[in-house]
Amino acid sequence: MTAQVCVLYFAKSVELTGVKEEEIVAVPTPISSRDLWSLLLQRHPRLLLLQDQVVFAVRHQYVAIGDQVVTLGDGDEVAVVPPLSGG
Amino acid sequence: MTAQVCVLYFAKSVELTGVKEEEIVAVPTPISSRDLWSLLLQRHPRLLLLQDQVVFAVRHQYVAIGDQVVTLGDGDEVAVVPPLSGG
Amino acid sequence: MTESEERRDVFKLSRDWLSVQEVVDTVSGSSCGAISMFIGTTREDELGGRKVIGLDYEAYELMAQSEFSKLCDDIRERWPTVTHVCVHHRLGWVKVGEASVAMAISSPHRHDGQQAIRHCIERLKASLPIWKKEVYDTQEESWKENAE
Amino acid sequence: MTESEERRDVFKLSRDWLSVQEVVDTVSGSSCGAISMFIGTTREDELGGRKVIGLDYEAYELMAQSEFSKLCDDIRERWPTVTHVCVHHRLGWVKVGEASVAMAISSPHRHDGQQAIRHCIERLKASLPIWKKEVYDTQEESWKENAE
Repeated sequence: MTAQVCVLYFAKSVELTGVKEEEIVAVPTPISSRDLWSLLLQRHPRLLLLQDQVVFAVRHQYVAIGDQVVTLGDGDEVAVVPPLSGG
Repeated sequence: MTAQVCVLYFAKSVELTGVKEEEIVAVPTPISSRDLWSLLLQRHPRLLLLQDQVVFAVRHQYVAIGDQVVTLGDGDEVAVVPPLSGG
Repeated sequence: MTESEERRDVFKLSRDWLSVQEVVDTVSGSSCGAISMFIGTTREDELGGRKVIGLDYEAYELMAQSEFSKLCDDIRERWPTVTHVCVHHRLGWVKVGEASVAMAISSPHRHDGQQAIRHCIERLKASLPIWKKEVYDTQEESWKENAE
Repeated sequence: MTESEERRDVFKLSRDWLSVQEVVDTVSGSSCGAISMFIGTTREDELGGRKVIGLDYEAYELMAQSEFSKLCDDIRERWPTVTHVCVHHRLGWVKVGEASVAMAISSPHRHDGQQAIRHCIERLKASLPIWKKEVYDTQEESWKENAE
């Protein structure tokens, strides 16, 4: 199975990818968050600079990058979340 | 020695004495704060209702009613301080 | 001017509505990253069928000012990084729902200010010569007493 | 309406100057005797000869709102007496000296609110998807990271 997801970038990850958001048409699902990160790295190799610092937010829920498996549906939002600095 | 002092009343003690301030012309000095309280009680017996609840402020410094001896000078301010309730 | 000369301790007794913005502005400064505040208001309260409609405050004004200075000295001794301290306190009639005290403390980082503001309100209640009586809808009145 | 139905959790992301008075008014109510507040401002800072002139904020807005709701649930679970919670946070350009966040919590008595406001700012920094970069007088910029 694959899903068409909307990937959102924030903060430093916007500068590294040059985009704020993009549609990715055929993301395999279910997929581990680590494999999803590898998939984004293939598209935007400079994201490697954020390796070990980012987490995802999948449908507004934080997901650490690792073994955790996520199931994606068409239209789902996946955000790349660099270290937070609100307040 | 005696001193002429200005006694200030606040809160409940105003209601009990009926005055906000009064000059007392010949207060013995030095005097224990307990004796000073007795002196005020003679003038205003209803102050007895505040017995064990009040302290004095002599020249803006709190003084508990008890053995402590205070030295008064002409024009000194002595305040009767019922339980505080600021804030 | 050195940092310590710039520090402000501002106390105001006011018969008017308290401006929270004015209290905040008083402690603001470009070296302060954090402002901690406390505002005390009169709650709507019922005591044995009587409803509180407001509070009537009085103060020994000159002494309140000097006790406030001691309070600030004490705060600065415990939390030396505290930058500015401002307390506005109402006098006279304060309707239910209105603020009777507004205080703010600024500091470079938030932890000191947050601890200091708690100490500030405790000490204010324990040491400033200020009194309030509750006034009820029955026209009865009762002088209050802060807990130790 | 029961007490719990009346409770307000208000979150606002704003490109304008934050009104402290508006934040206070949002949490005011006749059952609240105490309002605890925290305001975070940008300090004037120098880092290796560069001077910070301001901050540029961005947020994942919809998610920030839902994380704020979780934060409020957590606060109410720990301090059930908390009445209202209001947080206003800036987006976009914030000059040095201006508030980037203003928050207030009301409660019948002060202790719960004072603890809750400390928790609120800690949790906000740890969990709300908001980012800032510092902008220097050299036109350099640097994304910040909150301490754990």
